[in-house]
Amino acid sequence: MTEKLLQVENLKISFDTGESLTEVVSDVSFEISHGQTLGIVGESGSGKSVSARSIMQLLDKNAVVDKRSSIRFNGEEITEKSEKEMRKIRGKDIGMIFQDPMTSLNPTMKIGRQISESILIHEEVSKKEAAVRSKEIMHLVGIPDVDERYEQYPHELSGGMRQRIVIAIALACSPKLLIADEPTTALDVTIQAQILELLQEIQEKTGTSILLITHDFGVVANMCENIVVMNQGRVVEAGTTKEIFSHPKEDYTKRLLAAIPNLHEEKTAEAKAKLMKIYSGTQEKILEVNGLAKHFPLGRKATLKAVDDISFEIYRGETLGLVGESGSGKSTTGRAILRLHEPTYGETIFNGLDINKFKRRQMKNMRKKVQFVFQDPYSSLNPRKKVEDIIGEALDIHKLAKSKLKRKQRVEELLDLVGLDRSFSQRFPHEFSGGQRQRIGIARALAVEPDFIVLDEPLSALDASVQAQIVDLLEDLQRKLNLTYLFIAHDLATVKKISDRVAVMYKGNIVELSDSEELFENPVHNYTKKLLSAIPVPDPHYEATGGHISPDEEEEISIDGQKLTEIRPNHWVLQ
Amino acid sequence: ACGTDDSEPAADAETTGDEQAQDGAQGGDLVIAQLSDAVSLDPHGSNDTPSSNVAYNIYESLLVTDENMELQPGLATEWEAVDDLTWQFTLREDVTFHDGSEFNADVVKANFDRILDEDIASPRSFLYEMVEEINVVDDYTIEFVTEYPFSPLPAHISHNGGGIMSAEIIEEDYAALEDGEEPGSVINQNPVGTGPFVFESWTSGEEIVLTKNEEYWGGAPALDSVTFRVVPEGATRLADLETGAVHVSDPISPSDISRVEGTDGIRVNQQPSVSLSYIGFNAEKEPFNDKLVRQALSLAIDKDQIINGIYQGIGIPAIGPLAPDVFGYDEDVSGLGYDVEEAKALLAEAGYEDGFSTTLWTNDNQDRIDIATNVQAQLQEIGVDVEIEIVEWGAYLENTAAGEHDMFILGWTTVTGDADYGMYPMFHSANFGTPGNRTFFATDELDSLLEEARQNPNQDERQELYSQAQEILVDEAPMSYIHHSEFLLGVSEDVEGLWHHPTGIMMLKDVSLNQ
Amino acid sequence: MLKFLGKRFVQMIPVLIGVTILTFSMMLLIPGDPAQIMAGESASPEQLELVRERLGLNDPIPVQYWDYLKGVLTGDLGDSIRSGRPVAEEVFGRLAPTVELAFYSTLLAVFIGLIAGVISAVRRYSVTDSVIMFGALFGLSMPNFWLGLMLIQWLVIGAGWFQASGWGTHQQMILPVITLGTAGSAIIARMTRSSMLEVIDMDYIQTARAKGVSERVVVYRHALKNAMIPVVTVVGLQFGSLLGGAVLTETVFAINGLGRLIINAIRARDFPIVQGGVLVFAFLFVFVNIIVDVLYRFLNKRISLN
Amino acid sequence: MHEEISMNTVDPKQTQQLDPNIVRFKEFWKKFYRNKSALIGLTMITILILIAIFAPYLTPYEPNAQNYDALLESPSFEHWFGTDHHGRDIFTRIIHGMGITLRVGFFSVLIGMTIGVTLGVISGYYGNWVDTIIMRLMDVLLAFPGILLALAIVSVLGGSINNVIISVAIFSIPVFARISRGSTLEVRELEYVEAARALGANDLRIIGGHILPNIMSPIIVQATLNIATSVLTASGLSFLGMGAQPPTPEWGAMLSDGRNYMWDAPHVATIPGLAIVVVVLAFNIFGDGLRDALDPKSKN
Ligand SMILES: Nc1ncnc2c1ncn2[C@@H]1O[C@H](COP(=O)(O)OP(=O)(O)OP(=O)(O)O)[C@@H](O)[C@H]1O
Ligand SMILES: Nc1ncnc2c1ncn2[C@@H]1O[C@H](COP(=O)(O)OP(=O)(O)OP(=O)(O)O)[C@@H](O)[C@H]1O
Ligand SMILES: [Mg+2]
Ligand SMILES: [Mg+2]
Ligand code: NI
Repeated sequence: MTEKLLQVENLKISFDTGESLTEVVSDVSFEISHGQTLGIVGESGSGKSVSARSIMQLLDKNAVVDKRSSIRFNGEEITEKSEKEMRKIRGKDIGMIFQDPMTSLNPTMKIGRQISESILIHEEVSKKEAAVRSKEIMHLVGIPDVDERYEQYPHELSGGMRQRIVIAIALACSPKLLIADEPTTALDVTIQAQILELLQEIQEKTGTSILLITHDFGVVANMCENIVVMNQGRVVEAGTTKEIFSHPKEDYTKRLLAAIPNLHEEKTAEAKAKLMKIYSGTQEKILEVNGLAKHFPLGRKATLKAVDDISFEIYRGETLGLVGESGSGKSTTGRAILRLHEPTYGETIFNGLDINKFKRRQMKNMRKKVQFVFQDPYSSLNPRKKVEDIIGEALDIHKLAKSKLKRKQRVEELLDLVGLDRSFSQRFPHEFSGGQRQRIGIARALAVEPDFIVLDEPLSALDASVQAQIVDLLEDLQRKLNLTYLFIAHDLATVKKISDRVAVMYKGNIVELSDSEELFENPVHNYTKKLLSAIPVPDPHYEATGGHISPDEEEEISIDGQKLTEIRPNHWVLQ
Repeated sequence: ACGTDDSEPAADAETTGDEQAQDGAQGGDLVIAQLSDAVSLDPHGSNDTPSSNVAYNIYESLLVTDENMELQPGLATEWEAVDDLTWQFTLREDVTFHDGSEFNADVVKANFDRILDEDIASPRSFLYEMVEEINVVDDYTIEFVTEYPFSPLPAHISHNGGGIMSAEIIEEDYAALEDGEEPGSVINQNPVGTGPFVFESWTSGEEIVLTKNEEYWGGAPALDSVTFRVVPEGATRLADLETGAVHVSDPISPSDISRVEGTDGIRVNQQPSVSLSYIGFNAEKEPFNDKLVRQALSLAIDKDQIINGIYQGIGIPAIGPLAPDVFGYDEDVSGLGYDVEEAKALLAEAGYEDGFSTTLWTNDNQDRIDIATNVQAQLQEIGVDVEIEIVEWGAYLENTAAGEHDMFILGWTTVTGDADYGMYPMFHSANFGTPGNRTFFATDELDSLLEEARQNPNQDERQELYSQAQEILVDEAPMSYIHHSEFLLGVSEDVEGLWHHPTGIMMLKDVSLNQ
Repeated sequence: MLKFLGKRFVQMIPVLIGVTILTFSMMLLIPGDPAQIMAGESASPEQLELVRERLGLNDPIPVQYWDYLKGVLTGDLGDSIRSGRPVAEEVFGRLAPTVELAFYSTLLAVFIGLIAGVISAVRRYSVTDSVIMFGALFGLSMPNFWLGLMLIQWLVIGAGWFQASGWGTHQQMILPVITLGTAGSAIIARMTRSSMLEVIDMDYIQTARAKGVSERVVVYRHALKNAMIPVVTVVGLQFGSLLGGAVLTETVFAINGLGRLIINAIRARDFPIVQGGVLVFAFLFVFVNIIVDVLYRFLNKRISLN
Repeated sequence: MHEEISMNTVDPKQTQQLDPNIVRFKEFWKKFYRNKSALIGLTMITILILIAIFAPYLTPYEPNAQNYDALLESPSFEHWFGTDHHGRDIFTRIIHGMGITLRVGFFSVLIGMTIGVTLGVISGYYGNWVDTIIMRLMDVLLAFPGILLALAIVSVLGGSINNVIISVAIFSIPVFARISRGSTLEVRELEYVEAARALGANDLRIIGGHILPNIMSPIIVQATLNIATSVLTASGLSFLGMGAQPPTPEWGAMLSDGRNYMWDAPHVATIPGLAIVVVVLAFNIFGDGLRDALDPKSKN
């Protein structure tokens, strides 16, 4: 018996793109022992997900795995296994969390069923038992109101909840190896902490090994003993986490580590000046949200107040960060502002006019000025359009390209801006990595040169260096064109860095709103405090202290009947 | 001349009935697969063959025609012309209806009054439109007075449209009419006649069941019951016959003859009809207003080819409008024949050396479409370019009656077996359009011949008049007479005593089933 | 849901009125007169006039329509011109065989079509796929009468297993159901195949596979439901069109169904029967379509009912 | 030559100077060309069309030449497909009937599809009262017996082939409408449609650019299958005086002719039926290929 649970050697994978084979994974080798956690970090598009999928033998049809590649699991060669044999391993021995939570869930199957199915296949339990266990797992991954959620369909959940469902599915049968492909990107830090803790607990209990693909160095530092760094389809560096964090050898690794945003960075003078202008009231308001609410019917009679009567304003040229618990209504707020979801009630005053009263024509003009970057990049891209047309469409709609050639040039320019290869313009959405898709979404939003962009988790699938690049881009554009952003994110360090002011959402309400420095230094609301305390530190030497709140002891933070009040100048808290 | 001794056939019928009863070939349910369902079992309210086929067994007329279309006594034992305008019928005395009520002269009068009642608007009324008065002389003698001398009246009386029903249902039916029902609705539900079979049930569109009339004056039939089942598809009817699911398949198509003959246990029953199929020319339109053209076209059509090619040899080539069995038919009249050269010559004479283009209408009947296809090819040979147009039946009747056609294919059945019915509607100028003359051909000479013939009480003189009329019709060629069809039944070998009347009605009274 | 159903049933009223108006105007437009068709090749004009008068065909058109509508509203569909029998009796008398035939054939079509389509999709480009596809096209291109008569030849005359005509017993029902079901299953199979191909590459199918779900479950539970919308549509249409009359099959197997009744009535210009029949069709159709719409919602909860 | 085109497009410099529409078409063609089944289907269709065009030169007999000495003969060396009930050579008639059959099948489906899909997508996309009105109209049309409509068209417009095509097209409108509506209902809820709306795309663009391409596959299936149904329906209409009148060798009508000889000479009905199968097969293979070529995920 070999000691290692998984041994990947000389993995080489290419895609048949029609004309030629494009090699995306070259000679990748790594291994994981029992009970160990291996982190894979690396550039977006460097082949992490493809490598992970190949372990499950679930690659796209046009993928070609080189004959000499070897993947040994538990001493057995996986590449030689038949589909039927693989089926016994999948789910039971190897669980997989796919990167894209929305498209990974069956849209026509109830959440609960999707989880319990896994249990029913691999274990001999009754349906009832399976349901009970599924609900337990859902509770463990931090899904609230388990009984109701159990009966819901994927589209009724927030991005973070979907991700937790995907995690729950993978964990359902306590696999020997868990492949987690960016499992926490859509989660706020408290829940992320909770999930990570859960993983560790499971690992301790059952000796599960974890292959963790992530961009979040905080997570890596907390979770992994060893890491593999990938760039352009190759492993550029591998070793223990501590070693690589402290003594990175390769250039790429160094760059990556350097790009990690620092929570304690001071604001620049320029940013401070902007804040002053806002606070002094000299900056004009671009958007004013008054008592906006969005309720969803939830089963019989009951309604879900996804956004419950919120008010705030955004000033021209500023970035308002919107953070909060997963499922607290951030995306819904964004959608309601743009009338992608018709708000239940409330006003959205944009440039002095209430959008909710707009007619068709006015709406169209407004759409040129306001853009949205969707949280779930994959499903927001038409699968039958090439990237060129996806981005180009924005230009067509608002007649921004004079000629076909101009259009093409502009599209390529935009691809350059977001760090994608120009040749990608001829590809279809499914041929991209998660991070690449996300950047396509950003490029599309930027195409029309809007005044105001709602960015819903625009960076979650990007590695630190690309993230930094995009953040720079956004700030640059803001400076030049006086753009305004509503920036929804879970990565608080980035939020802090990019935002002028930050709003914290909790259960459909804004519980705290202030400038970022103030908010991060002096949080007042209980939820804000809880959130900030959960931020993972990207340093393996900083031992996790166990100060995290485990799901069971989580106490409800009540916000009933409270009002947003200014407790300090320009610092509003729900009380 | 037509009267025969009344007692004889009745006695015959009774004895045969008795004999059969002793033979043991008694009972059984005769199942007949028919192309379509009866429309109405009110004998005054329909004129389609499936209805007649059923109604004929429930109701009886005063007179009947035999297989040679000769008049025979029915519910009347004797008939004679009292004078030019008056016909007297002596009725059978021992007859009761299925409901037990008695048959007598009053009932007969009630029946004919009903046919002629405008409120009923009976489609049979044209048969008796010349009748002015009906007088009950005594219980069993009745008198018909006609408007003008009309010799074929007995033939018309023999038509099953003159089937006699119980006076009680007539009354009930009138009562229902008062209540806003359609005429015939009561009779349809519960037909009551004097015939050998009693109505049992009718599932519309599916089947009609008759049971035997034990009390039948002519002796109870051998069969227990008869079921008329609707099986519209020819191939299926045949399959049913082959598998024994039915005893009679009505009709079968000529192309199936060999198959039937080649199968054990079933046979073909072939019966020449009194019908005519023809291709009419619209004599009011160019170029068909020219006799030469009509003759040329007639000459150019080879009827044998049609009969042999399309009907597999079944049917009699027609010379004139009348079938051989019809009274008035003259076998000495010679037809135009088939002669392409002659036809070309005539066309040239008429000024159409190069032929012309025209259209040929047919309704959506496969046989007629096939005839049209054949004729089209034949006329091509004399340079006449024919375009076939299929016209759906309803539109066909309306548009041909309106004279919108050039050439058309249609048929005619001389249901009374008398030449008057076979010619007057079709060739008299009074009958242009809907009444039957769709060629719009008429000459004064022909008009007067036909009028005289229907009024002359002397049968020999009538025959002579009709011979003349036929000569004219052949020569004038208002239509190309194609053929007199033959009825084809597929019949199980188990069936005995079945015969087919030239008008298309199956005679079931004497049928027995060996099983 | 109840509100939706209520609304749809209310909407049925204009549909039914629309159908009657359309039928009525078409009947007026086409040549042919019931009185004349009844009379056949010969009928005196006086005679025809009498009949027309009796049937009210001489009234002004709006009056005729209004009379008809009044009758329908009071539950009286009128009487057949040809037979004088009440339309309701004629039409409802044929409903059972038609509905049964449509139902069983659809059932068969769905059963065979789904299985064949799924197999075809899963074994895409294989010999099985080609065979199924060819069979489907064959079943579809050969008209019902051909198949029906062939079945009669083989299984009734040849094998003696079934009966050629009628409706009611198993021996009578199986062949027509097969005959009609074949064309339906062809369409359903093709539609299922193509929809499955759309779905089978989706990420969530991979997720299901990653759970170790057997391929059968992947296909039937995960993929099929997501591929069902076009299939359900086609099934609905199929069922509807069968309800609307499988005239050829009814003719071949001598089934006393609505389709034949209506065709005969149209040919005889028996307006009341046509109207009555079309009304019943419309009702059944709308009904089937409501079911289809509810099924949409059942299959995909994102589709809202209205 | 096609090879050349496909090589060219690989060169990025070249493509830059080309009209993107051309490039797009070329790529589609390239994919299409690589797609075996599409190519087979297209070849079959082309051959069928060529046969239709050159029919007079391909056949040993005249299509309408009757021969009453050779009725209902089974297929033989002399008459490859046998003869019919007028002694006409069925092979010749099949070849000559190709043109009209293809025309009726193709155009009636094309028209019915265009109108039906337009209505269906509009109905599904807008929902509410638009949906109600359109779909209830479709209900009316579906429930309404086609033969009545056909009769009306003959009596008003006459019975030309074009009118047959129109009638058959009208019958198939509700079918396409319902199918496209069903799929539209599904697709319109997807996020990329929302994304297009967020970009400010108008309804036309969303329908044309996002919904239609994603519901194409059931429509293609229905369309290619409908060709068979259309040909059979059209033949039913010829008996009402519409369209091809005898002796035109229209396949559907030939097939119906054969109905009377099912026991005697089954080939009379079977052969036109098989001919229809071939045409439908060609279009279906082509349709499958088209579907694959339009599907960005299929690469073979
Ligand atoms: N089906 C496909 N066809 C062609 N190329 C593909 C396909 N799937 C992925 N690729 C390419 O393969 C490369 C590796 O993709 P992969 O998804 O493994 O990246 P990744 O490392 O997971 O990136 P990310 O962090 O952005 O998710 C990318 O450049 C991507 O464009
Ligand atoms: N279409 C919908 N139908 C029903 N409920 C919905 C729908 N969309 C969102 N919700 C519910 O609204 C709530 C808020 O969702 P939202 O997507 O706004 O959360 P979020 O703050 O963006 O969370 P995350 O960070 O996880 O993306 C959740 O409880 C979710 O289940
Ligand atoms: Mg990835
Ligand atoms: Mg969200
Ligand atoms: Ni007679």
